[in-house]
Amino acid sequence: MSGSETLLAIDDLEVTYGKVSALRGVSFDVDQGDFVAIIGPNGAGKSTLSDAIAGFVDYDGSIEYLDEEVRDRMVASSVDIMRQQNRTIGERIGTLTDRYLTKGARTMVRDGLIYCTEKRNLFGEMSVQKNLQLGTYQRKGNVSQRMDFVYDLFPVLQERRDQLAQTLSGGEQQQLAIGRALMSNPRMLLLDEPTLGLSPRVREDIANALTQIQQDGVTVVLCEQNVTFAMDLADQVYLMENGLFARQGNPETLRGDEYIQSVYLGE
Amino acid sequence: MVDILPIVISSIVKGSLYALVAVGFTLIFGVGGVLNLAHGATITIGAYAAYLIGEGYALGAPGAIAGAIIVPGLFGALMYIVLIRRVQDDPVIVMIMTLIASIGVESLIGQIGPSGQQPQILVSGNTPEVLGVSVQYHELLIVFVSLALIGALFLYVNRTDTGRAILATSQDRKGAFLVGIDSSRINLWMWVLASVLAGIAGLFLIPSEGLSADMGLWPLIFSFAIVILGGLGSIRGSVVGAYVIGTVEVMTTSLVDPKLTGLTPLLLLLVVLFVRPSGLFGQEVQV
Amino acid sequence: MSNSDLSERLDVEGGTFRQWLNPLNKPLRHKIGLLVLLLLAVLPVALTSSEALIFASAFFFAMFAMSWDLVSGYTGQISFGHTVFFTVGGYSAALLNMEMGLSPLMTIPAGVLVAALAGLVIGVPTLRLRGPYLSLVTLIAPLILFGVFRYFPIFGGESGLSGEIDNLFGLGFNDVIPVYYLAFGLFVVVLTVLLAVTRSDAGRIFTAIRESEDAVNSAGLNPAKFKIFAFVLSAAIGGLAGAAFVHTPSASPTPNTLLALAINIEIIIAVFIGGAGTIVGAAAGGLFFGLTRSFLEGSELVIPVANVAIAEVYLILLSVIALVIIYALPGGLLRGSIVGGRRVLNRNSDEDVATDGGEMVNPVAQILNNYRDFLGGDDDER
Amino acid sequence: MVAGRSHDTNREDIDMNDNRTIPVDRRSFLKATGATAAATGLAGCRGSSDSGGFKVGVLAPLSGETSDIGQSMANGAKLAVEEINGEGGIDGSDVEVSVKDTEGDPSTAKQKYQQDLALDEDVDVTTGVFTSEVLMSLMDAIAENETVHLTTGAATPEASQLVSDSYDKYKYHFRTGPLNAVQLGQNVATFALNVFPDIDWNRVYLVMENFDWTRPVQDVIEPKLRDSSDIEVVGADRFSPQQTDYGTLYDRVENADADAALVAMGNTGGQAVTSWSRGQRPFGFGGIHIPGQLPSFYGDTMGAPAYSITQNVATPTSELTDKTQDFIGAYEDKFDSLPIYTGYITYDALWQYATVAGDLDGDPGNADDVITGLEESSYTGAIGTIEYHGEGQRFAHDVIYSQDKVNPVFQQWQPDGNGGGTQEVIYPEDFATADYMKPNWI
Repeated sequence: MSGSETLLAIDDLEVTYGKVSALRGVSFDVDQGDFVAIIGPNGAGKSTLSDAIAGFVDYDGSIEYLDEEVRDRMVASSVDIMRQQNRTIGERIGTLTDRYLTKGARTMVRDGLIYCTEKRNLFGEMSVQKNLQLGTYQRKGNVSQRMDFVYDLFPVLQERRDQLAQTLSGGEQQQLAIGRALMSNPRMLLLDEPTLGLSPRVREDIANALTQIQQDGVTVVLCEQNVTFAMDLADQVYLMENGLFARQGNPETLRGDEYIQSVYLGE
Repeated sequence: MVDILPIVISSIVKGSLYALVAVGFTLIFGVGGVLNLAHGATITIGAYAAYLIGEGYALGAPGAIAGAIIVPGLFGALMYIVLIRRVQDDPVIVMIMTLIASIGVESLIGQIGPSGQQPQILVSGNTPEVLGVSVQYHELLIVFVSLALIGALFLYVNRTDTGRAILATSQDRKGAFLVGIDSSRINLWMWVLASVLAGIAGLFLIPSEGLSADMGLWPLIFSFAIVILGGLGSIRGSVVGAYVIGTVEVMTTSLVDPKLTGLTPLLLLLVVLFVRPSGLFGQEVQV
Repeated sequence: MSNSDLSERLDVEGGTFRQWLNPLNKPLRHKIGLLVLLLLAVLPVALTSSEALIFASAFFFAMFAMSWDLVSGYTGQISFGHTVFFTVGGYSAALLNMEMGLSPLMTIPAGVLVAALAGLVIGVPTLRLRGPYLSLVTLIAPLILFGVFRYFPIFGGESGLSGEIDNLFGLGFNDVIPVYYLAFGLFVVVLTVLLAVTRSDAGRIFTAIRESEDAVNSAGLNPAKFKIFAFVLSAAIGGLAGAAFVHTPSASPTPNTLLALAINIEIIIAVFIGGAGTIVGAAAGGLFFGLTRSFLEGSELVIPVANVAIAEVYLILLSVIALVIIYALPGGLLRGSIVGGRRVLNRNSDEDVATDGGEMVNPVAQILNNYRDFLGGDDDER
Repeated sequence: MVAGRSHDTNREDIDMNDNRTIPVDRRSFLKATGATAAATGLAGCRGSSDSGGFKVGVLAPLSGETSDIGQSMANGAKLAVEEINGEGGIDGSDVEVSVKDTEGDPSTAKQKYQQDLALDEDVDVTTGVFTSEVLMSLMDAIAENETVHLTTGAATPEASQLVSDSYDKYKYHFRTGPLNAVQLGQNVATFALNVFPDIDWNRVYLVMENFDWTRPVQDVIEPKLRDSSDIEVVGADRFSPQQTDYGTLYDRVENADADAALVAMGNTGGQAVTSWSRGQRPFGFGGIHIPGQLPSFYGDTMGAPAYSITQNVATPTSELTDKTQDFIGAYEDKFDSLPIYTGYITYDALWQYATVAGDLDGDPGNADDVITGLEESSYTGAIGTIEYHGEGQRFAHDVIYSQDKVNPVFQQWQPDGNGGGTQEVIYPEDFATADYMKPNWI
């Protein structure tokens, strides 16, 4: 890690859902221009980590993006909404708070932290083009130029520009999700499982796109089950197991790690 | 023997009026995922505001129109900010809250407001006869304004940034967060917009129904039938549903028995609910 | 409750049957509960005739509230149309009495039966629906019933049934004391039955359904069955209250007394004031609401600035109270006072601190635990 | 009325035949609940305020849509009581009046009657009551309270039916007005047969609000008109008082090619007549239309009832008896408004009661004596000469309808050319002030 600016600083991060601890004390930093990958098996806590960084989950410890605590501009706590269903009416009212109403979503996007969720959260009943347009909702700029950039990156989106998002294939949807994120002109792109269920062909397209994005100066944090895919792209890799980092280092070092070789690289 | 033309005209007038109410009702559901049971009370508020400002302060039609827009709009904003925002993620609590609020508002108006007044607040008189039928100018106005407002709404939602943000929020709230749309702002705006539409409906109800605290109740109930029929959250479905329900209602009362008023739309609603809960026009939010 | 159940409870209590029977051994809030019931039992001494009638009506209102709480407070299926069951019970009883001359002792059970049937008819298809759809159906059920009333002259339309209805045991409004005890007796019976059910295994399953239907499913139980049971039982009890109510001197089988949406809202407000999902809270909230309403309605006070008589805006006042309580004291007054009372007590003694101190995880489970043996308490005080 | 009193001595027997078996059950019930002591304790609290004066209870809707009608009842009662006290009260003691708001709701009315008037205030006579439903909910309570009640605003013949069928139980009920619904129907039918052919109302469509009181009206009118060779009944609808779309209702009338809608409407009438005149429907509108009876209605609705016809007890310019104009004048002086029909009737009812109670040989506090007195009384008040049908007659204790006793008028609202309107009597001819005017759009 060079001496460049620290974009994201995470310190002793803990997240619990009821009695279950999803993250149990995670610390790491991401500097401007880094490509960081968080790898690990399903259920290790990667999605929770990305949700926490994006402000969707309440947490203990500290997450600072651009020196500002994420907690102070939470977007929403979807976990709490889920939990509501288990409660009596009285409790339900008591625990719902203003938290869901903060201006978090606006400021987060304005500051360039753009999140691509595992579920993609596209606007299914809108055309590809409109989905992309909405990407510029907070961060305007030269829309057509950005659109051309995205279409260059993912030519298939241009072919399908007038199709409804929900009619796209899984791979196309993933490209659209990344494309929409890029429309927001991200400073840091946070991706959760972008290759899940995709064909090798599409994976390759996405890999190329991510490489180019990083070259353009965008910081990338990638949470990924596909270890090979992540290691090929990242400068710095963290292996997460049971809510903790089990290994960390650059890809070369980790490829040599016996544990990673036997469990994740199948060698 | 039965003259079909008056029935058709009545159906269109009813449908136009219901559409104003139902579209607002469905907007709030589509975007916020909650049913606003105080929507009927908003209609009443619009009517009383129009009457009190228009007639009471002798500001005439402009005053009445301003009253029917501003006061319900403020009420909608207040409802959302004070009462709903904190509980908006729990649809059942929202139903309870809005129901309590509507009862409170209606009983307050019933106590302190006038009742029974039925002035021709905007226009009066009838058109000349065409094909042996003459229509009240007031009814023409309802149809015209309703179509214009709903048309404008379609354009607004499809052509503007905020409109697209509304659609985005209704289709995927988390997705909207991801592109930086502040859903509570959008929700607030929806409550205001829907309340204004309801207020205008209230204004139109004055000459035909007269002022009463519960004048918004039946339009609200018809809205249930309309939005279930059209698919909760679908604006287009609500508009079509409004004309369908308006026609069904008019047909029942004019051709079968006036005593059945209100019953057929409800029965229709039950059937749709049990057979195809997502409504006749698909399920999730769309224009 | 069977004997084995009882002895199990006794074991849990860790004492003998005699000790268990002794009200002095009960936790403080049970003692307070018993004391309140005892007070209500001797209260007529201090009441004027019209006040006694007001209390009688309040008892019936509390019964409505408790029946709503069983379904909506416990299983979480919010019903906006519970008035249907009071109406079906009340109208059935009244019509059987007026048209066929059956005595109230026959018509009341018949009303209960018809109401239970209505619960089945509405409950079975409705429980398939979820979220707003379910609530919408319960919201329009009374409207449809009202439409039916308007269409068929036998139901008397908007203004309900009028004419001669026999009073239960022939008690007219001059017999205020017996009427009071009649209502009080029914109130205690309904309270006892509902407490017994909700504190039984079935009650725990109701709660479990609210928490996770899948969990109940995976335990090999059919949640639908329990939901329907709760719905039908609640309908039957609502029907009982409605049927008995029309046979008392101060009620009439009219939509305004039984069916109006406002009544259901009043019930919701009352239960929220008392505390939802506890039955006892519904009973207390119902009594409080019924009495306050009568008090405010009879009050000559005028709100100064608006120059509106309090009597005319009671519903607004009570809905504001309810909204404030919902936000400020979400568990309702009952739970609030128990928690508050415990806090005060804990300051003075070490008892219970270990179990209660700072434990905010699940107050309901806590209350449930605390009330689990209330059934015995009720047997006791009768 | 000796019969009444002798029945009274047999009360116990009658109660036993009645299907209420009070004595046995009450005792066992009290025993079962262990409340005997409490009951005795309470006895001291009952039988409240008999301070010597007379107390009149008035039950009237003072809030809601029909509050005008209720207010006029209350005013009529207050005016009567003031005058009665001015002339020395009843038997030398002053009369007090206590007005209770029924909110137009049967169960509220019942509660107010039982809790407030009967139990708390122990009134000597009650009056008022608007709508048949409210009255019917009170009949049992009136019987149980054994206190004279003079109805002044409900028309259902079911009430007098009860008095006829179980005289000893329900004899406390009198109806000073309006006519009961059957008589109302006869009255309208007479009007129709005499007047409709002259004003070209040959095809009529019956439009009745779906409340109890309009059933007998319709049942009387419909056959009579169908029997007539001059008038054809081309349709009949009962509409729901709530949420009716009058537009489609009138489409039905229009489709039947009717000359007129013959209506019976209570509180729904306001919207109905507005819809008719604003829609400029090509047919006449008349019958029993309660809002149209209100002198202020034309002004309040900016002329909505223009050209509509309604039966009425009296109009502001009527001179039915010597007292009519005196009453209207005194009322206007005191309340700054004109009386509505319920005001006339309530005023007359209380004056008749005071006259009877004051002239009584027996105890004016004794209900049986007062009942006998009322049955024998013939009192000429503001609305005519009030006499009651006696025991054993079909309409026991209802006011007698006849040309020389109580005979309503039919009025038409006619524009006065200055934006206002007047209530002109068009029938019966003795009292007529104008001829029928056709709506100017027909």
